[in-house]
Amino acid sequence: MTHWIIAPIVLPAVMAAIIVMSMRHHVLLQRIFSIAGLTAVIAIAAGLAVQASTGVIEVYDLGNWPAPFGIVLVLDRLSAMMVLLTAVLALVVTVYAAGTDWDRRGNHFHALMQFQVMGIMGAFLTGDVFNLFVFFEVLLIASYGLMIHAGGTRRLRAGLQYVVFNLLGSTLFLFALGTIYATTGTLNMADLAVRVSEIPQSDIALIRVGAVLLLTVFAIKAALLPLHFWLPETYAEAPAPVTALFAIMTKVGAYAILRVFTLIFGPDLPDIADVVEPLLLGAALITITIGMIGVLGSNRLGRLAAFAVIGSMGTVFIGMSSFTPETTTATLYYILHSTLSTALLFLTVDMVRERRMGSSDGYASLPAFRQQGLIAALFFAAAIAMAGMPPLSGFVGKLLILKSVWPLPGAGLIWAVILVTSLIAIVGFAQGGSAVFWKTKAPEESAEPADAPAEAAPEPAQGLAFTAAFSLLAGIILLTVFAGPVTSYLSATTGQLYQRQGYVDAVLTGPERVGGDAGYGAKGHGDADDGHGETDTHATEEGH
Amino acid sequence: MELLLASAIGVLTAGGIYLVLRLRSFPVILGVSLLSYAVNLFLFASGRLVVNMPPILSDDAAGYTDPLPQALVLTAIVISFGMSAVVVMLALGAYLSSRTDEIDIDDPDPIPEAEPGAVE
Amino acid sequence: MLRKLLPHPLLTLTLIIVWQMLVNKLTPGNLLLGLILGLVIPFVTAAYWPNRPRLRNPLAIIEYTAIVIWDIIVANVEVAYIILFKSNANTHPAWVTIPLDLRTPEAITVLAGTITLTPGTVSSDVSACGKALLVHCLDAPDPDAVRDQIKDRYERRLKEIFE
Amino acid sequence: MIEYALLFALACYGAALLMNIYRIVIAPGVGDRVLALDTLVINIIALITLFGIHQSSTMYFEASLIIAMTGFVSTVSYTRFMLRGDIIE
Amino acid sequence: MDTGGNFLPIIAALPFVGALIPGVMIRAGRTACATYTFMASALAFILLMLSAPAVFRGEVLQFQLEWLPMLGLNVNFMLDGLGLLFAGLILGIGMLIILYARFYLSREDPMGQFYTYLLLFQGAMVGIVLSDNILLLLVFWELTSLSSFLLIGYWKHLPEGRQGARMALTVTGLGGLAMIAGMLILGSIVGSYDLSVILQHKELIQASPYYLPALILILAGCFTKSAQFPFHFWLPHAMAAPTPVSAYLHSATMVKAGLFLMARMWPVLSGTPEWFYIVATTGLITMVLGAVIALFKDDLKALLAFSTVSHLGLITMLLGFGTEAAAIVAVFHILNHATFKAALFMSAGIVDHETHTRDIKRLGGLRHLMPVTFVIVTIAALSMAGIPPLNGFLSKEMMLEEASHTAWLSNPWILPALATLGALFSVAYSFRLVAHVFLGPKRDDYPAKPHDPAFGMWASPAFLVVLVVLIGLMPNLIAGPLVDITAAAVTGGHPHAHISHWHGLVPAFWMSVAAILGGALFLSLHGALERGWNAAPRPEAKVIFDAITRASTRASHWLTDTLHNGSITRYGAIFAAAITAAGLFAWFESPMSAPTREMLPINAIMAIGWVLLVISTGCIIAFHRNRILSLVLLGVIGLAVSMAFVYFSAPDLALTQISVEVVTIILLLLALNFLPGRTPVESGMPRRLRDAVIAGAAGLAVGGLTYAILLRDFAAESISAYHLANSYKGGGGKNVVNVILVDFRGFDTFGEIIVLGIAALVIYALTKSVLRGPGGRWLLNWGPDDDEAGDRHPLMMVVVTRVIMPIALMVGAYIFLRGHNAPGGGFIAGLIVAIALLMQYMASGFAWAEERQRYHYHAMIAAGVMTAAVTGMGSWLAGRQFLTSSYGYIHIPPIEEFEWATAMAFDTGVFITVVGAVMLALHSLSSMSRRTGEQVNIHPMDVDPGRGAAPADGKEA
Amino acid sequence: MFVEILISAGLVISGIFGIVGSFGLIKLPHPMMRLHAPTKATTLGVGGALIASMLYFGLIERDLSFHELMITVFLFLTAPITGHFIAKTHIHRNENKDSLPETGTARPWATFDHPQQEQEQPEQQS
Ligand code: NA
Ligand code: NA
Repeated sequence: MTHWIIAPIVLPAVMAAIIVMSMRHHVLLQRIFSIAGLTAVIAIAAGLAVQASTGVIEVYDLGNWPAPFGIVLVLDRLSAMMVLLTAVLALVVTVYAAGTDWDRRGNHFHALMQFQVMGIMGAFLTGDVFNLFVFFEVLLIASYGLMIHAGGTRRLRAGLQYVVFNLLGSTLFLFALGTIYATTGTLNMADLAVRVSEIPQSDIALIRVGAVLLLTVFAIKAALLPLHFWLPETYAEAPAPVTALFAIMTKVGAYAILRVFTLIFGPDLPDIADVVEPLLLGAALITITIGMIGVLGSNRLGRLAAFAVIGSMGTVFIGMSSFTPETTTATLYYILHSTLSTALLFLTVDMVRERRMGSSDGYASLPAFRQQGLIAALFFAAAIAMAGMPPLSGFVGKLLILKSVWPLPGAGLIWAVILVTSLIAIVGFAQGGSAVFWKTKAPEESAEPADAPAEAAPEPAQGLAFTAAFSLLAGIILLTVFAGPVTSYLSATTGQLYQRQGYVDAVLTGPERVGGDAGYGAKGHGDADDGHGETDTHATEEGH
Repeated sequence: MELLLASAIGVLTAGGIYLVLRLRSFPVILGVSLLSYAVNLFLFASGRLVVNMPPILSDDAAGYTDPLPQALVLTAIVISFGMSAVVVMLALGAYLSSRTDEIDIDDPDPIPEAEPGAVE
Repeated sequence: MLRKLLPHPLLTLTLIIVWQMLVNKLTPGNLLLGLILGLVIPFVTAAYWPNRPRLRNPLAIIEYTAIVIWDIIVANVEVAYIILFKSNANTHPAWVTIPLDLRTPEAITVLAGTITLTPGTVSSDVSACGKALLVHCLDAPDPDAVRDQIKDRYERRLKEIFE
Repeated sequence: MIEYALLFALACYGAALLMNIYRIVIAPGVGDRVLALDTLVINIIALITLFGIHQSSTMYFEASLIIAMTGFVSTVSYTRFMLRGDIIE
Repeated sequence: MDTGGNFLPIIAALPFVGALIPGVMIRAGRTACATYTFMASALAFILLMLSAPAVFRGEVLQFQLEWLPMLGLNVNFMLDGLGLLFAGLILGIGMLIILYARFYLSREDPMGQFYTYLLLFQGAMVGIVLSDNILLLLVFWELTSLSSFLLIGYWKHLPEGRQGARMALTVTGLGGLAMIAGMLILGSIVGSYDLSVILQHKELIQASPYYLPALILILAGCFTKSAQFPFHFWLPHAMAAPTPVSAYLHSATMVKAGLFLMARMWPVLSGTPEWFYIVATTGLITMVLGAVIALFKDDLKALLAFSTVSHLGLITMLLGFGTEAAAIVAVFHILNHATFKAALFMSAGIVDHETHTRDIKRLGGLRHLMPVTFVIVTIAALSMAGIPPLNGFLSKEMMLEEASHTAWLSNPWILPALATLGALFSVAYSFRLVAHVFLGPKRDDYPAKPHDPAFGMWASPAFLVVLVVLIGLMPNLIAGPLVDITAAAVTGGHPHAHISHWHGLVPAFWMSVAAILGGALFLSLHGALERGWNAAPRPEAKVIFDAITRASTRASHWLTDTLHNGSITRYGAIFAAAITAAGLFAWFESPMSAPTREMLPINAIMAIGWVLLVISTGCIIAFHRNRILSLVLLGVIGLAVSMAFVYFSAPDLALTQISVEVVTIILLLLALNFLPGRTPVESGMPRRLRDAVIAGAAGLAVGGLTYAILLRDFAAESISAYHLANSYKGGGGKNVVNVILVDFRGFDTFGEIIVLGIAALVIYALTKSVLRGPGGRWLLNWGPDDDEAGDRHPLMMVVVTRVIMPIALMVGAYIFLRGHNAPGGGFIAGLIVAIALLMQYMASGFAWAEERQRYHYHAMIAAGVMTAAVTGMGSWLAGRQFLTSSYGYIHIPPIEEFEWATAMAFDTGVFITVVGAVMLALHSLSSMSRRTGEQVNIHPMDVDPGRGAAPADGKEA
Repeated sequence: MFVEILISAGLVISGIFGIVGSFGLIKLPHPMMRLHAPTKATTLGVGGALIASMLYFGLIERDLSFHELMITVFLFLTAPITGHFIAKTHIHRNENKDSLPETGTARPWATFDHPQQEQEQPEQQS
């Protein structure tokens, strides 16, 4: 029996509690503790990924209640990968925040960060749709706090919009879950998969509404048009380390769509796929277009980066919309790439803001700043990654997606959209980069020392911040260099994803379930036969 | 009875959405609250409606209502309570900082003064 | 020491009774639990009730309670009559000032509460020094009578109980 | 007999609730609104109690108790708000 | 496979390694930096030369390494004649440029960056020509666009540099993207992305329906890179780069990449009419147009740039002919052009460097001042003009020969005539270059005093000019074998180049004569022609490009800002409309069957509840501007909802709803103390109507959905049957909802309390940061709108609270303890306790009460979460999963049986968290009030007759 | 039978006072007068219902509980406070020192008692 699956969720929660309880006045302690904890989480996540790579789907029955009656955590290749990605990103972001003193500019940064990690991990690991909602809320509310960390008028107003929009999203999530539960009578994803596939024709309309509502919920998180409106202001105004962490948040939406619409509402259910796939593809094409046009139409690096995120999510969903193994593999690769690149881009933007007085990331020409060359190089790398230029992973990812959609209907349109928007993005990045990094004023031109308060730009501790940024870059490079092994892992992941009977069996009947049936009998006054009997009854009911 | 509940949920939803679309933070918060009532009732209704069969085990009970949606709604109520508290405080914070409770932000991306004659 | 551990014995007693009323099942276990809670809660909240009011004559409480309950019933009938059958023009509302002899906040509160719960009167304010009570009467053609009745019927008895 | 008395009482409180909501919406002053709300809360307590008799169930006692408690707190909050602005200063 | 192929990745990698050198070496000094950078290129060149013999023997060296098998992207390199020629040019001229740049760049220029960019570019170019995989080629291809962007924009302080760089990137990026598509199509036709495989499938490719799209897309890449009409305009603007860059990019390398690729794909793509008409025509137009424009350019580098355009057109045209002979000529001219054009660019740089101007109108007579430069330029220019016996003559003559017998749309005259015209202008501008810069009288108004530069600077062009002469004199000896193997690689056959100075009185001879004489004539008429040229209206490419770029940027900005204008209310409207539409779309696509459930009869109580709810909702909408009234109405709705929960058998929900309700209202009231009391009228009737329509539609949809659900049963039995069956025997509780919360789905609750805890932390942090910011400063001067009533802490309230609060705490304990078996539980109990504390805080003030508070709220939240977590982890000790519950009974003889359950411990965590969270939120709000100067009382009540003479409003200082 | 009559009477009385209280809220002309209606009539109204409930469960269902008594006590404890605060609100908003009778003491009614503003005090946070 192994309890490691739950560690990525419980460990951050406990760490956050300890930070709040005993070290809320000591930032240095918080940093050490937070970084050490995340390192441990990475180690655990890596172990889980190795475990998952054997292809065995591991199931953890919380409270020792068998699925579908209790909540289960499910570790498969996909969730293991996302967990590891999250852990790595969180560590990098925390290091950056510590290196730039971002964590000192408000209260509870590290605790919120840990809670945020907990929420994201939970969302990736859970095998229960309502529990998914709960973890969405955990990650959202932590993100609200992080988004408005350090305050500031503009940030608070943007934060208010972010919260309001997501409250609407959470409401919608519950509507979707209500509809799905009302139709199927279950919340467990594997059980849902079984029940939805056997749904009588008379309930198809209801389950379709549930599926579409759920899709829109995840689409909000994933910033799919026309539900993306929360993103530009949020990303442009949030503290940079937070935005960098948010790189994984859009992916939570993508992950959820991938999970739910392969497992529960799989592509083999024409009644649902006929609605979902065109919606998704249409939205994705508009998303990438509007995102990349936004890259060109921005006047601030922060906003540019935000729209670049939207564009990259469009790319993700173009890949995802057709639900074939090839496209899904390509999409997964692109998700990995996009997470790291987005984070890098935002850290770079922050480095610029920090060095240009008054947090200005606008395109107006300002005096050159410290370490401009190095930061320009980082920005350049992030930009080519985001725009999908070689030699970084964005290019590889884009090629994978282009190639994988080639056999599908509408490939010509998809290709045209992806390529044309790439060009728009290239031009946009070139404009922004050249305006900020090249078009600098001579310092004496704008020297108005009276107006520039010394404390406005605290001297950042460079080492840690650059370490964080360069480790993201290193990640991108590794992802590119080892694209072969990575894609073969991802192919296997996709294989597992489309082999949904494997998931269903593992959760509902599988031998891998920790503790197994034997454990159940050991409950207080519980009784093995009864519990087992229930399961059996249930199974026979589904049989007819 | 079902019709009453369904129409009440519809009315709450409509009212909530209408208020969410107002221009000041306070009505928006009211709207969000109405929506959370609506959705809590909706989630509750997913277990169907039963009178006088509370999910408390007893020997002489004629039957029980579906307990699961109730548990879900409880969780949802608590979560939306936390969320409401945050949004209220955030609205207050934004108001105190910016001296306006307008919820829209004007001109999110101002054009910086351009270099004359350059496409930059 | 005992004062610290048992800051408000009467409160403890009340709480034990309240507990029994809540659990509605008189068992040794419940009694014990009630006792524990009845001791712990006043201890924990003692800081919020810094001084302990003296009760000179606890038994007088019973008489007082009986009078008040009777007055409440009468009050309700009277008020219902006024609402239902008396025209608004014939109703004579009035403000009445009640000079207070009571000095303990607890006693004043009980008096004010009684006034509100009884015929056609609402205690609306106290003077800033706490030595007068402002009462509003729904229908009081003779305000002085109201004042005298209150002082005689309630305040006198409370004075006996508390001071 | 109890059944009819119960129906009578239920009807009375139903009508009372409608009057309360009328007074809440159409009121000369804010104080009246709070007063009407307070009354509404108390009427609802009565209604729930009657409903408990109707269903022969004691399950609803806690609801009444807590409504009584919260109704008190909210009335005090509203009035404090009108008196002082800040309710927990 | 030849092991010699193992050098190939090293050759390709060396420049990239070299690109890192300046970063490390720059502090060692400029010369050292240049030297080491040079050595990287040199080493690559040497390795290339070591591989050359095998290529000359006719072998194709290969190296293969799988990179991304799923994509077909392999690190495959090959070296054949074509690759050798190009790699040689790239590395060879690259070394010369490194040398030249060392002297050209001034002290202010960051040399390290320059070399880094240059070598990146070099590596990309080498990669292109060595790639044996078209996807790998694409990688390098795009890298050249990126690195040239950096090189062209190197002088980043110059607007022309930045704009030129972006223009180059845009145009070549456009082509590159098209090429990605083309290459992917090509690969998908063949089933492999390896060039050596693709090159063997001519028939397959040309028969494919995707041939034409692939061809067009790939050519788009080639044409943009090689500045073919109509994409030629970026190249002159790239001249804003330092001259070494121009010399490198526009003679031997970047612009030749397009030609290289056309040559590379020639075996499989050429030979079709499509190929001929697209490629040859484009080349022809480009050749003539470039030459004409070049004649009228006064900027030395611009002249050279357009001449480059023209020559690239020439080569393109030759490749487009699709014949083996033409291909040989193309290859030969590539070599020749590289030599003389690089020399010319470097010389132009020398002139610029020495005279500080590149304007031909300001030059002339330099012959005497800069004799060395003069000689170099003259030889190179004559070669460019096609004057025998220089190498340019040889290939141009051959080109005219090929043109002379190629028909275009069956017309045998057009092509030769235009080719001659192009040659004519070529002669004219080449002569002009020499005549107007070096000949004529010496002037005394040069911006700087010119003289020949140091040897290091003219060594490179001189070396190239020597090559020009040598190839011209001994073409078959020096260039012949190279041309042969290159042409062999291009055509896939075994061609042999017959290069000679005299072909007899063939048409080409007469065309050449006409070109030279005509060119001389045109130069003599230059003044008149120029006036005509300047007077003629013609489209200015840069203006058009800028207009397009600016327009699209503006349009993008407009679109982006119009869509994302910061109006959350509009976003919300779109959100609601979109989701309603999506839901309806899903709904109406399929039929619903008849209801399966019997409906409950309508009950009068609930009908009244319904009326309360609907009226209140309607009134909230109608009167929402009156904020306090809205809150009251919100309270009514909350009560109505609670009534529904009571009625429909959900006592736990009712309790929770009621207690949450009051805390929410209190928070809102606390906030409303600072917020405006009324909402102003802002949205007009159309706007309100729009919102009403959206809201109404969504409301109808939700109502309909609810009704549809309520009319039918579950499709399969709900899992909650199991919960009912196992609640008591498995979870030890009779309140199934509570057992679900703390046991079956305890993990949800764990998340839920964390949400609550986070909410409080967020509120706290938010308050802190607001108080630190402008909000805090404003609060200092804040005063309430209405005057406040006296008596903050009324006596009656304080006294009653002293009794009620302990009772309420008792109720909280009761609700908590019974939760497992009856309605209640940790959450509701927590709220009740919080409300009890709140009563106390309202009675005597937050600060007064807080001073008497023994527990820190932060710690309470954390302790609650920890309690829940530790309870969950406790099951690990028993070898069970997180949150596995356990329960049992304790018998203490004299008393009775006590039930214990671990779920109780978990519920305690819930309880503590709830209390801590609510109190922390209230604490935060009250700290805002204290910021306004609110004072803290020392007495629990304001009015206290028992206090005697003490001032009634005693306040702490 | 007697029990039933008792319970029924309680219910009817409760209903009458409940509706009368709410009716008074509408009928009475002055805010202070309206205050009398519900705080009293409703107290007996709900009290009647609670007593009836207690009797019903105690005597008919044989499940005597003191819960109802608790609620009644609770309402009796809190009703005066509620009334007090609503009255103070009215006094604060609609009355002034002259429209009310004298306190007969040196100090005004507490609602009108505005202690002189003291100096600004720095933020106090824990
Ligand atoms: Na809960
Ligand atoms: Na204040």
